[in-house]
Amino acid sequence: MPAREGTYGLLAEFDTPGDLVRAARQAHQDGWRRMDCYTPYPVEEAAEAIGFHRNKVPLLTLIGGLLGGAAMFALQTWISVLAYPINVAGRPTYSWPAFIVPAYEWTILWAGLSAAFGMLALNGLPALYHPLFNAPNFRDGATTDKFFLCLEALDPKFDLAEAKAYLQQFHPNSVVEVEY
Amino acid sequence: MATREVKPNDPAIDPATGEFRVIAPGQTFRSITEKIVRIVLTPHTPMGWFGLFTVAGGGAVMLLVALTWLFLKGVGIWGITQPVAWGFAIINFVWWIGIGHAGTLISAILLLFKQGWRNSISRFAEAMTIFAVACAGLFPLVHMGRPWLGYWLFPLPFTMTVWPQFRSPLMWDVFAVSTYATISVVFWYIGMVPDLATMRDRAQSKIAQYFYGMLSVGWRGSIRHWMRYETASLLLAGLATPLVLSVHTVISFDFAVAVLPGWHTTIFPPYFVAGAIYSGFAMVLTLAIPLRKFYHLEQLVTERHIDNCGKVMLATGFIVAYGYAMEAFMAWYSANHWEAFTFWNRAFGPMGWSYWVLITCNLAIPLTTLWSRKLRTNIAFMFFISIVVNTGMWFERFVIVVTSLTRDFLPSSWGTYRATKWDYMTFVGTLAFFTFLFLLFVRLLPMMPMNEIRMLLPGAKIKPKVAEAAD
Amino acid sequence: MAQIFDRSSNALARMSIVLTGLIVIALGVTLDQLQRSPWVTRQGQRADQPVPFSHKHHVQGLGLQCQYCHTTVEKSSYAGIPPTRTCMNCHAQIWTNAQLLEPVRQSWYTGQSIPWIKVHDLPDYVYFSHEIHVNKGIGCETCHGRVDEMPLMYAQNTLQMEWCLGCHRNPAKNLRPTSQIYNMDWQEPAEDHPVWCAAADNKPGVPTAESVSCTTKDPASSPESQAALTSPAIPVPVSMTTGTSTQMTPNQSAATLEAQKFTSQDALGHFLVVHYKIRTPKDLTSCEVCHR
Amino acid sequence: MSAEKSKSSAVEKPVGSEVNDAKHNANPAAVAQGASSEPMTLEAVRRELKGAKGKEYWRSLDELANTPEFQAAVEREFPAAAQEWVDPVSRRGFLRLMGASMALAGLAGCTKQPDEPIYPYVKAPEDLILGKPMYFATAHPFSTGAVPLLVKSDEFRPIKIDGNPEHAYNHGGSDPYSQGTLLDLYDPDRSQHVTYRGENREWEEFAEALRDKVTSTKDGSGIYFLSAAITSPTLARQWQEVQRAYPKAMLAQYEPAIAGTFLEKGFNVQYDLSQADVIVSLDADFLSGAAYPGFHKLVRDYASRRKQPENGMNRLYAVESTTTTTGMKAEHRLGLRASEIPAFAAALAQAVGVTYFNPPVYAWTDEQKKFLEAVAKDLKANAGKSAVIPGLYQDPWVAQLAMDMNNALRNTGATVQMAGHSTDPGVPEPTDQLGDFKSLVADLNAGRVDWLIILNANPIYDAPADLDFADAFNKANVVAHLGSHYDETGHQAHWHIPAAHYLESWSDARAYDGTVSIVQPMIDPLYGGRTAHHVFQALLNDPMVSPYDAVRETWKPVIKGDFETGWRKALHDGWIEGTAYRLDIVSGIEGMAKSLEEAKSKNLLPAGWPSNVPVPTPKDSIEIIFRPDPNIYDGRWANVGWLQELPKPVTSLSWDNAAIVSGATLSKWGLEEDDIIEISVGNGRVKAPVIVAPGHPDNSVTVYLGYGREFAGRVGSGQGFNAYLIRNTWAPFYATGAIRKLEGKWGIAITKSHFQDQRGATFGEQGHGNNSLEADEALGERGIIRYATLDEFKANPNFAHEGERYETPSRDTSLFPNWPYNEANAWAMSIDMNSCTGCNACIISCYAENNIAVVGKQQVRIGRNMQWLRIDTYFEGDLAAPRAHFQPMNCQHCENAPCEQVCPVGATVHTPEGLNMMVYNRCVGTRYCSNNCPYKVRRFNFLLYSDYETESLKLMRNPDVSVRSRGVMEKCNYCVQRINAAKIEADKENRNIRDGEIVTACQQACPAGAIVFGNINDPNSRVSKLRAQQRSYQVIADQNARPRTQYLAEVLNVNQELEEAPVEHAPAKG
Repeated sequence: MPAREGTYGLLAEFDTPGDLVRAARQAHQDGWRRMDCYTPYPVEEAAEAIGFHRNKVPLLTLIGGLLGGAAMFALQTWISVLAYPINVAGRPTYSWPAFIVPAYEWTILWAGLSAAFGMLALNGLPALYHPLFNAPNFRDGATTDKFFLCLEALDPKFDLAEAKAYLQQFHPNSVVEVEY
Repeated sequence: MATREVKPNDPAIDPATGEFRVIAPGQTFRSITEKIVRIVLTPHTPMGWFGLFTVAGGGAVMLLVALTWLFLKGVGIWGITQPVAWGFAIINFVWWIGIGHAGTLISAILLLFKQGWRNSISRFAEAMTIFAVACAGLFPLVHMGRPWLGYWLFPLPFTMTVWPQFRSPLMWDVFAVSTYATISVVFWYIGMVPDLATMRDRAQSKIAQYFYGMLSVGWRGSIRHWMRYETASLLLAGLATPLVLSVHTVISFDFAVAVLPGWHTTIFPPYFVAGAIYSGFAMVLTLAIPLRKFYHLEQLVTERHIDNCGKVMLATGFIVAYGYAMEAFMAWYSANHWEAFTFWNRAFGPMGWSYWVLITCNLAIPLTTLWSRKLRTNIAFMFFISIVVNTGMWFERFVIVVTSLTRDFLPSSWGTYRATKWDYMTFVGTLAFFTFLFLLFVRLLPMMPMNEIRMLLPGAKIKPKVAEAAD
Repeated sequence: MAQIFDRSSNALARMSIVLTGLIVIALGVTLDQLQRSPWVTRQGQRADQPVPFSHKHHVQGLGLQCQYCHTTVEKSSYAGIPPTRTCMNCHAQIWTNAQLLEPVRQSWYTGQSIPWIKVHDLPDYVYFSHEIHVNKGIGCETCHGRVDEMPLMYAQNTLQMEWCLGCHRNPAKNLRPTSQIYNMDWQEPAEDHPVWCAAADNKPGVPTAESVSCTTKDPASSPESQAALTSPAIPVPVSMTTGTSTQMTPNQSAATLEAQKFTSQDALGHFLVVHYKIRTPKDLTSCEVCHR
Repeated sequence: MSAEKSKSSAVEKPVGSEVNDAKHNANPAAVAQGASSEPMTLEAVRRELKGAKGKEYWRSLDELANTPEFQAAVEREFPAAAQEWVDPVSRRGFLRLMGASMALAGLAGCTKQPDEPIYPYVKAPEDLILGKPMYFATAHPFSTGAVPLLVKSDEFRPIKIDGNPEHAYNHGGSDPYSQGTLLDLYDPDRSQHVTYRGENREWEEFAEALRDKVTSTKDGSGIYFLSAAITSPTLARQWQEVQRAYPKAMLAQYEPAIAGTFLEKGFNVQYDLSQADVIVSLDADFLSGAAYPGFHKLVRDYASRRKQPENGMNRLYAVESTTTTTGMKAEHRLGLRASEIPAFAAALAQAVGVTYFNPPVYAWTDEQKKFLEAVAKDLKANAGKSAVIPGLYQDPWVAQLAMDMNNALRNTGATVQMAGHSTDPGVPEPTDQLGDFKSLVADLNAGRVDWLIILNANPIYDAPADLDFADAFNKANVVAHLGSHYDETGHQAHWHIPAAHYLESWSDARAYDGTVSIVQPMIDPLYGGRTAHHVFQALLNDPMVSPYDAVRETWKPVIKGDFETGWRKALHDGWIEGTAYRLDIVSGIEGMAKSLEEAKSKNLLPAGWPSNVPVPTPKDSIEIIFRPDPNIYDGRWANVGWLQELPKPVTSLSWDNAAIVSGATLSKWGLEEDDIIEISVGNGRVKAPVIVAPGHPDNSVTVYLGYGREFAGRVGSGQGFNAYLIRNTWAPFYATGAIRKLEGKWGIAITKSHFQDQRGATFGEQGHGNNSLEADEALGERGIIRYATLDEFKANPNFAHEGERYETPSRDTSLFPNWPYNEANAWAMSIDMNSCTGCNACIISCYAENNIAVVGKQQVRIGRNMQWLRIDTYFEGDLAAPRAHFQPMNCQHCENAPCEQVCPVGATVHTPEGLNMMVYNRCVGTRYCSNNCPYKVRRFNFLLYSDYETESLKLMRNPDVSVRSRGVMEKCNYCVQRINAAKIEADKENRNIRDGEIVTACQQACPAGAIVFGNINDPNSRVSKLRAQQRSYQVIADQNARPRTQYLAEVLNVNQELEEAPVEHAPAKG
């Protein structure tokens, strides 16, 4: 992506999840959309506050699982029935009960991998560089004990001065401007 | 059952529940973060760590020697023979895999059951799982007569155009174990990402920052990320649960599918799984108890955890006991001579001693004592129990694998089994290797999930405005 | 508390992920190709032989037949490497002081073997029998290629298991009349050059090799091929090597034979499968056929 | 391979070459090379290698082997080896790479082979078809009678030895000894050059020295020969000529296992057990091995009367002093101490009407009395249809009495023929061996011996202890030793001449029935060995006459019609027509008289005849019984790995001999198995491990001869203890001695598990204290051994399938559809437990056919022996007086094979014809199959067992069978290489495989014809018919694995009078 210039957004820091949630809920009611919360642990209320409800991870997982299972079962059947059919212990070449086990394992394997890497992908990770890291107080708090609300510049309502003022009403520890 | 009456002013007790606290009082987000991060980011490593690390490293080298000799000479250097063609290698394999189960169980199943207390022990339990599986995975490979052909067990397009034989439980193992290893690692890593981010942000040195920065793939705690993250972990937990159950079931198929009396038993799957969890929790204790002492983590790994582990062991221990009872019962009730004789031989044959060791270590000692809360919360005793149970579970596998094989269908080809020094070196070697890896983990990675522990703190409670105003 | 990584690192990170994937795939493909490569199979490689013996010269040029040297090909699992004496049969008279033949003469005088390098070298746990293949209608050329056009001998095929199975799973595609075994440029039947075959009702006891007689000229039309059909049953040497020959080895008089016309290898193959009593693919792909 | 075709070539081959080649070369190729100009010879190589020993030796030989000179040399002297490109050497080289080197780890799927050289002949032998074996008839000359053989030869290397199927004496049957001689031929430790005081010399030098010496003596005084028992009529003839030329030259024969027996005197009896309803063995072990004269015929006839119980069968009584398979097979067995047997024989003789003497008074126990009466009664009831067989290692009285009984019972002329009394002696040179040996020693001590020439004997090792031969030995001026190994005697002698193996040289020999076989060479002497023929001939006027000519000379007068034709026929068939002993039909009293005067004339009569039958020693005295070893005989085969590793019958002891006692005696002396005891007889003392043999008489100890070799070779040296040290001329077969417990354990290797059934004790009951746990299980709940008495069988022919655990699941007891086996062939095997006498011939045959590795004592101790086929032995009932059941156990080729299902790589799978195939090169070695095999017949190469170093062994291997490397599972595969060869022939000839066309190695070797292999899709095949019998059952049938190998249940023709407790063919729950 072309390196953007200018302001990424405004970052308000809170001490408690409570404050954050109230602020976020208010902002959302006031029509802010391009915003995000940053917390050291998942705060579900905050997600609801900014109206983030469902995600695509489960779907990916389901698809991955089904594909994995089907692939394995098909492979086994092809090998034992078509590729080189041999009489093993007088068992039928199509010994489906035996084939279930590896197929089952692969269902789980691929479901699991899809879940994990799907999640990362949807989150746009890895993203080693991010404007937020420019904020002086962000890295010290966001992954430890501080709760942030960020109004992004891309939001149509966004205006640096107004936004700053708007955030101040929630009595954050600080409000800082984040550059790209 | 509580043998110890609850004193109102006991700090270890949560007055609300009357149960032990999961986390000792007076912890803040920052304090626990610091506590856990410091262990890793401290400039000077404790001497004790170095000492242990050297010892474990030495053991790992011994393992290397044993395996090198094995490759040069062949599996004949072990005690295996006719008719006992499987020995220590398979015993250790099953044992290690079993150990692994507790990790996944704690992090996955207890997560599904919303057992908050699991949070502070889940991380190193998972680490334990991975290293145990690593040790386990070693054995199926090296126990082969021609290990350099191990890749023939994978369905790959060779010019021979011959393929693996999927009716064999060993093939099932290949997939079960590899899946289990992969999923465990992923689950472990994903769980660690936010904490790695914390490490990144706590780290002072540039190298550390780069190291953890890379590992944490730029995690920044966005709430959207958190939500997807939560879903993913939940799904992984949901997948890991059937997986962990299936893995030891499949392992048990190695025996249950065979025709051998003493192996050919339908009860194996459930009681292998139970046994696995049994030994797994034992191992968790074996690790947790010294750890919390050494790094002063008593506030995070409290007596509550020890106590609960004890309860889980009690429960699974009884399932295992039921398994043994059933074997005995079926031996009589089935009126099947093969079974009857095999059971008789197990208990009273030339290898009978091993059976009684197993009974003592798995049933006699733990199942009588774990009832008492006093003992369950007696750290020293629990440590002892954990060792005992692990021994017992090892002997369970010994009895199943060796004793059954020494005397099977044809009396003419009965035999005996005596392990050689190479067997012991390999086994002890893997123990050392396990410790080695675990020490590295403790030193380099956050051994407790900070983000999950944070949720347990009072500070994480979101109070309505009014209440807030009140205080 | 500033950025740790540069802006570029995001792109870098994603790229490296993709790259890793590609590398893994590439590695797989390479290995898969390697195991079939001539480097492993020696396919098409000319070994450094003590004497640069030219099959082309001896077969095409002089018209020697295969069996003149490889005497036991029909009787034994080994086709047989000619003893020095066989070389000396001629080279006692001709090329008596050619430098090339020095090793041969050495061998003859000292009584020491000529140390040839094995060109068609199966793994030693593979038990291959020339006699059964030759007697069931697999021509030399099918496996060894146009030996008559090889100045220096090399392996035409990989001789790998998948290659063997290729034929054992469907023998029909390579079968030819036993009379054509030694024919180096045997043409699969086609519209423009069909083959007529007549099956003698092969009663048990009659070797399957003699149960079919074929010709490339329409037996109905050409009288001289009638002659061919009634000619003696022993393979006529000339016909073995001179590929163009229409000479065949019938095992009884043409009168009793109902010649059948074939215009495709497939049809001919299946006809021969029946009359040579070729075992089923199930039998032919069973492990003990080649491994003991 | 049709016998005719192959054997026709056998005719010219050795002859043709012989005629035009002085060095009696076994093939023309080599002859031709004789002409070629001065090349490197193996002699040169040997010189080069002088000093190098053992492994080192073969290493350096390996290096050498790559030089073209060596190749040429090898090719010249035995072209077989030159055929690198078909010889499995390179194959093994490759397998070794594959197996033993990690270098290939990454590549094993697409292994790059090293360049393999081809060494074609320079001049190919005319009728050699590479890849097609040839078959030559010959015979194994053995002191108890030659064994007619048909030898399979691959490119002129003998690679398999079997009985001559067309020979009237053994009908193709053989025995462990004969089978083992193959490995003896290729033994890398055979002596390789003539030496004089340790320095290499040429044979000619010796011959010259000897000849000069002897001629200088004029009359041969001072020239002494000490020879092993002479088995060759030609050799006997040559000796007689020598004696004619030098009357004072002396010959002593000494063969430790023969000296003092009735055989040495030529006492020659022929039995026809096919006519005998009742057989009584007086310490005669005629069922367990060739050590008993006429073994092959005896077993065959014995078995022939047990194959169809419904048509009546014979009954065998055995009275014996040590546990043998004969006694174990007997319906009724009485264990007596050796010294009691003459007295018992006397009592029995009297009971059946031999009256010319008074049996010694002796306090027989009631049991013994009862037994005696019953036997006597049965004998009289079956007069003329019975046979009494005397033990070879018993007092001559027993033989005499046995003959008298046979006469009195009018068996003579019917089941028994006294050939020896009226026509030829049983051995070419009858003599009193011990007597001669004594006088030889006397002469030695008196300094009368100038030259002592020892022929194929090893007296330093095996001379009777009391003669102190080693000392007397040094009193001779010159001692020459002709022997296959540089053995104990070789080390002491001045001259040592390597002896040619019988497969390397011309000779002749008589089978026990007298039929003469020509012994013809299969291969050039590997190490330029010579024979006794050469030695004697060297002293005669025409010293250059080769053994070949000598042998022809001998039989010229005998062979009728045109000699050349007759001679070729003899070589082709393997025997000379009409040379069998003439059996004069005399019987009864006249027979007795006749035999008596014969005996008198030949002074065969035992000491003290006619009245003093030897009196048994006191019951509490300890008797030491000497027997030749069932595997290595008198020690001559100590270096044959196959025979060393072979578990001995009854005791399953391998790699050692031991002091064998009864359980009661063991506990009485306060010993445990494997304890070390000291046995002393006279002045001799030996340390021996003690083991128990069920049914062994109390207060007596059996020791096998032949062990404790000092210079046997890499395999045999130092195994076991030397029992000759306590064996004296005055008591060659059994002596009273003493034992003393010593400290420590010996570390014996016993291959079968043996526990006492103490299960009852576990629960406070007393249990079947003295039963074998294994047997109680096998005969009990598990139904592994099933048998009935004749009466029970007649009452219920289906006994083998009745009773709940005996039932065989029906074909549709399966979750899956049955796999169709509708090919032309479906292979299967039937093993007749009634015929099997547990002689082990099949096992050694299997070794040779399938290139099975020898693993060594330590590996056997921990249970890793590689035999594909084993004889399971179960001792039923009280271990003090058990009955044994022998069960040959090899891969059962289950249709629902448990092993196959669990193999992750499909290395063991089923063929369309129902073989359970093991694909070695696919095996990765998880050993799961072995665990899951109910019969535990799979064998695993835990280490690198196959020998890739030793050159000579490479020549021996069967080129049609892969040599298995380390980490690979292996097992019996019904000799699939033979099946495939037959299939190719049949396919070429456009026909089905004939019944009996394919014979497995074990079947081929079995002298009792107990094993039958064939096609069960052909209802008329022998195997189908056998399996159709009601007695045919599957072992462990209830597992529904559907084994293709089935067993015919035993039927015992017991004598009700002696049947104490009703036989438990269906015993109570164990």
